[in-house]
Amino acid sequence: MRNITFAEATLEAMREEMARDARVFVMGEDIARQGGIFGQFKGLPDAFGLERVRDTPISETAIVGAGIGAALGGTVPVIDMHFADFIGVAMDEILNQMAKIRYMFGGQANLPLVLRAPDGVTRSGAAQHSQSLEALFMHIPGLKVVAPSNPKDAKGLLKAAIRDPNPVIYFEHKDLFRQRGEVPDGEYVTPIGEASVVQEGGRLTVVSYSRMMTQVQAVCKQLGDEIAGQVELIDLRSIVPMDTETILASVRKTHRLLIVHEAVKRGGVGAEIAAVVAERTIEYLDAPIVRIGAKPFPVPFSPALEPAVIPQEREIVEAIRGLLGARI
Amino acid sequence: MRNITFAEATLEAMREEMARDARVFVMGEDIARQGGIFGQFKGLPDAFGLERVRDTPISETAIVGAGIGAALGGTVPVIDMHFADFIGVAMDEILNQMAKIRYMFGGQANLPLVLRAPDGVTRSGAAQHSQSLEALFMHIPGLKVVAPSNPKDAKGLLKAAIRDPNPVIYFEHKDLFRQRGEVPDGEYVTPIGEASVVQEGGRLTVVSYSRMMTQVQAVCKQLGDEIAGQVELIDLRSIVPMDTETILASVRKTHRLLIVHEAVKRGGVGAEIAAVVAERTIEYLDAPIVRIGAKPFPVPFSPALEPAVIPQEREIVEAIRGLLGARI
Amino acid sequence: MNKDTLLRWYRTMMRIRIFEETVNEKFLAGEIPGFVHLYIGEEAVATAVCSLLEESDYITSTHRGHGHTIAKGADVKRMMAELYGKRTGYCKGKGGSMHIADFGVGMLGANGVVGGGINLAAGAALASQLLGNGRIAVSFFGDGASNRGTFHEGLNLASVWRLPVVFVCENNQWSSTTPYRESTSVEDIAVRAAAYSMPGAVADGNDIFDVYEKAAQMTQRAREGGGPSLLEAKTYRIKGHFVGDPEKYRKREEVMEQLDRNDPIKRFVERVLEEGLLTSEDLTRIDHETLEEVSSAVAFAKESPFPEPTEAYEDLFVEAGAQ
Amino acid sequence: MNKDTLLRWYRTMMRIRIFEETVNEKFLAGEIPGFVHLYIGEEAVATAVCSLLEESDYITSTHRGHGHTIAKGADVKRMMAELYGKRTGYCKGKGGSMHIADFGVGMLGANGVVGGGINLAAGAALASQLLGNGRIAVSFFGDGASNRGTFHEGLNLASVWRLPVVFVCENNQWSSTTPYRESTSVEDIAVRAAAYSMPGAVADGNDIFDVYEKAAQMTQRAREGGGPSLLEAKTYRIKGHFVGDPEKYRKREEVMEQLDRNDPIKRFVERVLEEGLLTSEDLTRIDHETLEEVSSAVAFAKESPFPEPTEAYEDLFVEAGAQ
Ligand SMILES: Cc1ncc(C[n+]2csc(CCOP(=O)(O)OP(=O)(O)O)c2C)c(N)n1
Ligand SMILES: Cc1ncc(C[n+]2csc(CCOP(=O)(O)OP(=O)(O)O)c2C)c(N)n1
Ligand SMILES: [Mg+2]
Ligand SMILES: [Mg+2]
Repeated sequence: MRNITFAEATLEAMREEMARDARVFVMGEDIARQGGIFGQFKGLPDAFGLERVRDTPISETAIVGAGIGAALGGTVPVIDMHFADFIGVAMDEILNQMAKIRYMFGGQANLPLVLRAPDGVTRSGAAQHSQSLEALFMHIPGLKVVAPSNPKDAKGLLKAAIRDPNPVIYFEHKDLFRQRGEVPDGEYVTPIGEASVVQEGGRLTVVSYSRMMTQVQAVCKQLGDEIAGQVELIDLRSIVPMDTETILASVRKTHRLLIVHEAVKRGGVGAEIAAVVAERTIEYLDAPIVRIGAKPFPVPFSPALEPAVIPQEREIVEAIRGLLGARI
Repeated sequence: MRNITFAEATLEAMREEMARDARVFVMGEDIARQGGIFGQFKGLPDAFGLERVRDTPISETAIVGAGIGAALGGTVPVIDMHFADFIGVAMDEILNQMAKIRYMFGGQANLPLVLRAPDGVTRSGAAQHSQSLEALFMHIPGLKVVAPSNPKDAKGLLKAAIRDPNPVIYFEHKDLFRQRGEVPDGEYVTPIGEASVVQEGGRLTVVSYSRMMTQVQAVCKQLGDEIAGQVELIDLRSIVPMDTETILASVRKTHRLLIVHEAVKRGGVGAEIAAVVAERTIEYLDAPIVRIGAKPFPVPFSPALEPAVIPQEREIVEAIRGLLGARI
Repeated sequence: MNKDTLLRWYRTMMRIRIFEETVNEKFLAGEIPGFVHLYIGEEAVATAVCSLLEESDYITSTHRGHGHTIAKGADVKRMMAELYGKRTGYCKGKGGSMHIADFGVGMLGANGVVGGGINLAAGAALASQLLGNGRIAVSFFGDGASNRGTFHEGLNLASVWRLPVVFVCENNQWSSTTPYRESTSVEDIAVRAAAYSMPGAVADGNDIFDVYEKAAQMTQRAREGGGPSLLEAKTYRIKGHFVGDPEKYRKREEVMEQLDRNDPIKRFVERVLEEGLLTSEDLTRIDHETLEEVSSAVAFAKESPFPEPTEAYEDLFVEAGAQ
Repeated sequence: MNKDTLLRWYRTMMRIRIFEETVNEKFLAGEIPGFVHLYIGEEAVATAVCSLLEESDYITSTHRGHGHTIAKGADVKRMMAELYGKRTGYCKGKGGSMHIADFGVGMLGANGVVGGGINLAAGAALASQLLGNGRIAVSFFGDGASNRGTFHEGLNLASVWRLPVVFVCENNQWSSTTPYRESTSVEDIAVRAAAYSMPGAVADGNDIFDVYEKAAQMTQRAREGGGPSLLEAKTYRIKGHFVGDPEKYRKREEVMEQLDRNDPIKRFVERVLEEGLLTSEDLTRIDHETLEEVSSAVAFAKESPFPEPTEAYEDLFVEAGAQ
């Protein structure tokens, strides 16, 4: 085990996978010369050369489109979106090509490709640099979507994404890159599609992922063992495919569900989770399903305003306390 | 009252609003010379000239971007997306400009703009011409989203959208354009944000919109008065803002909820509705919340395959029967 | 031009023409579902360009993709079956006309999104460059597509990375109901090549010899590591935008004149006969064989079974390890 | 050039320079949150171009938008307050540096999306054309942005519709850490004008006289209904891409040489003094006034209240009828 940052963990995954498979290459804006905005590509050009670590023009449409073509041509592209906020520039490529190529051509081609998208709020990034957009891609059949919350999973899921012969969107939270955590020595892969039960508990299931997972864990610490001990904490890790069985099993045990994500609550991943539970195991519920997500506003710039839109620890505390006390 | 088609109803709305307000203009591909793929713009150039009814290059990014600029410059653009399936080409403009401009500039500017997007399945359109994408826009704060199911609402909502000083995405189903229905004589506007209780009933709430609304109605006819009489039918009409109060009030009366839409079930509008109900009025439910939506696959081409992905009347029948019989 | 090539060209052009005429008829008869866009009148472009390619080279195509698919070497049987929505089709009935593809011959797909294939070709070329396998890529797209951002970004990217790709703009004068001069701000789209420091040329797209000559320089350049080029083939869309198009936006005479003066097959035939390069027996034999071929493709398509509904749930993802 | 114009130019350039130097300092001191991109070294471009515009004309800008905003006539007090996230800022604290805007003077917003403003300007010009109000629009954007699809689509659209818009590409040699030659496939971005049949010109972006002269022809053309043009102003980004950029990707000497040889303000001063167009007293007076102005802007920003958290729930939609 080593204690390294999230950025370093992703870098290890890149190094190992690029060393393992010569077909893997990475492209994006400012990744070779700069090493990525978050340092997440540092040193890769020295190890693998500028052919396999490519700075691109500011042409997200072309980068993603060419990535798709490159995958069809026998390579394994990893594409950096710079900020997930710009993913809309390549939306048609994702929606109409990436997600559909294998299916609409009747399985003639595989599309091994990873889209890395640093998402979420950071440092008063304001409306166009603070977004969590995973829900959009959950709704598009043909894409896998993951969102690790810690360095260990960041490494394991990135390796899994690169090895997956299907397109994977890998959301990595801007504010997690500097977060440190234990990462196992040696080779491991975190399977896509498996949630992780981070903590067992009997009276409330809390499902979260990405940065909000760390907030939920922090809140549990604050709340003390007695309360926190009743909480079963699930780190979703994969949005698509979603490990609904783990969630359902937990809810059947705890009878209460709280979902927490940084993305806008309306139409977010939490809505899908709530709906699946309300569809498949509503009879076990002893309380309303509570969702915490961003309010339906763009993220404002001012430090005085940002917390009013983005979920705060206080809300999580209140929801946990409220749910543990609630009965229908 | 007149019996006219959905396309004609939207055409009336365009004519009336363009006559009322000289700032309103419309642009898109093949709308002037051709009159729109569905005839929904026929005759407008004769009435209003080619300055106000503009054929554009195949440049959806520019069309939407320029529409936003034109709104800021004091006009009221109506933009035709040709097919909603191509909306991804302008996704960044919608996500990062259209939805955010008013807010991120602190209310300095209004953005009166309508994006018309013919969506849904039609005639074996296959993966890239059969999509229902409203859920993506529900998740983006700053946009209003409507989806009429009949000629009357089509006209009333389009007029409301054009008069709304905020950006509105108007989804009109490709397969509804030829549908006929009663449309009132004279001036009327259908307010955005109000669902319509199409039929009252005491034992099951069915929420739907757009083409699936017509399927649900057809199913109710098939089921006969005895069963159908127990069903309260709500046509959502507006996705954002959503008339959750009407839904909640109905569920509190009927204790059962079925949601039906053509869009992919996973992460669809139905998930949000189910989640809101599970959050705010779960204690009234006597049965699981059931959602019907497309299976998580792109829409296949072959007439032999398409029905396996897109919701069928049979599923609706089964769900209604099942729910009416169900008890937790 | 050796006789073999000429015979091959003629066979390909006729195969496209007869395939398309047949599809037109079968669509109007209600046998083929969906949307269908025909390549009639543009056969010389795909035929000439693809005759410069190896099977392992790549092409990307458009909504009007039958011609490219045939020219790249696909089997008309499996194409027709696909158009009929049958399990024996290239895409097992999941794609149809707008998504016709034969990855086995490097045909990376028709595309329902205008301009959607341009960057896919650049990417396939990038893969070839990275893998050093010597393959090149060609992207076919229309005049209308040349106004999409994908064109700009793709050509710029291909240029800065010297990708082995040839961009072939089929300027058939129309994008749906809009004449290209009203939507495109240049007389010659080839002029746009200069914006990316790459060679650009205009070819008479109805003269297969001219297209071949100009395309040959570009494919050669791509093979030699010289980077991308842009070829504009001026041609004409003889049929409506899609089968069923009432074509109210243009005069019948405009079409008739083109048909008369500019049909690429007619022009080819006149030239090869005049110059004694081929005999009318050569041509007639190919005509017969091709008619036969296409009609057995229709028979094959009709006889083939539809997929089972549950097959709709296959082909989305491939299992890991199957790569 | 009359003296008034020269004085106004100098005041605007100095206002930008001092504003930016101050922002740099205050950002590094931790007083300004978010991301900040400085316009230092590029002042001549916005200043010359905006001096050709009426208040009612429109501009769209970039992530590097302070200079454009000042040149278009915004108040530095409300700008600084915005950067500080205060309620008295132009966007009530919702925007910050990357979304600085003053719609009151036709400044339609900085833009966090590279290339995001290009079509907005085309659209504002379209509105002017439709309303016949004689206004024109200018879009400022970087060399990096010229590789985005928005550039291509916007210039094509503006050309086919003869929109009254001037596209001003500020080629400051870098897009973030990437030199423009590595990402841009032409030596002169102005060359791309030919792809849209519009005039294109290269100006020495560090020579305000040259920018003015070339931009004047283009704004005049736009006003006279002649349609769009593309001006490339070659300049240099003296500071890092953003405040805090470690700038490991370029040599310090490169920057020093530019500063020495090519600082637009220095070059202006040398020329006006040499040619006796202005006196050093003129300049010193403006220096003092501007320093004073910017420092009171800082004071204003600091004294201003932060917005209340509940204000985050305002300004998303406007009520109907309020239009
Ligand atoms: C992005 C996008 N916008 C619009 C359409 C609708 N559409 C299909 S074909 C077509 C015209 C294409 O013209 P061109 O590129 O010249 O090709 P041609 O049809 O002439 O072969 C249009 C507008 C589309 N399929 N994709
Ligand atoms: C669509 C998009 N892609 C990437 C970025 C990240 N980014 C911000 S500024 C910048 C460089 C811009 O270069 P240029 O257009 O030359 O403007 P300059 O910074 O030199 O003024 C990049 C890549 C962005 N903001 N938007
Ligand atoms: Mg065309
Ligand atoms: Mg630059």
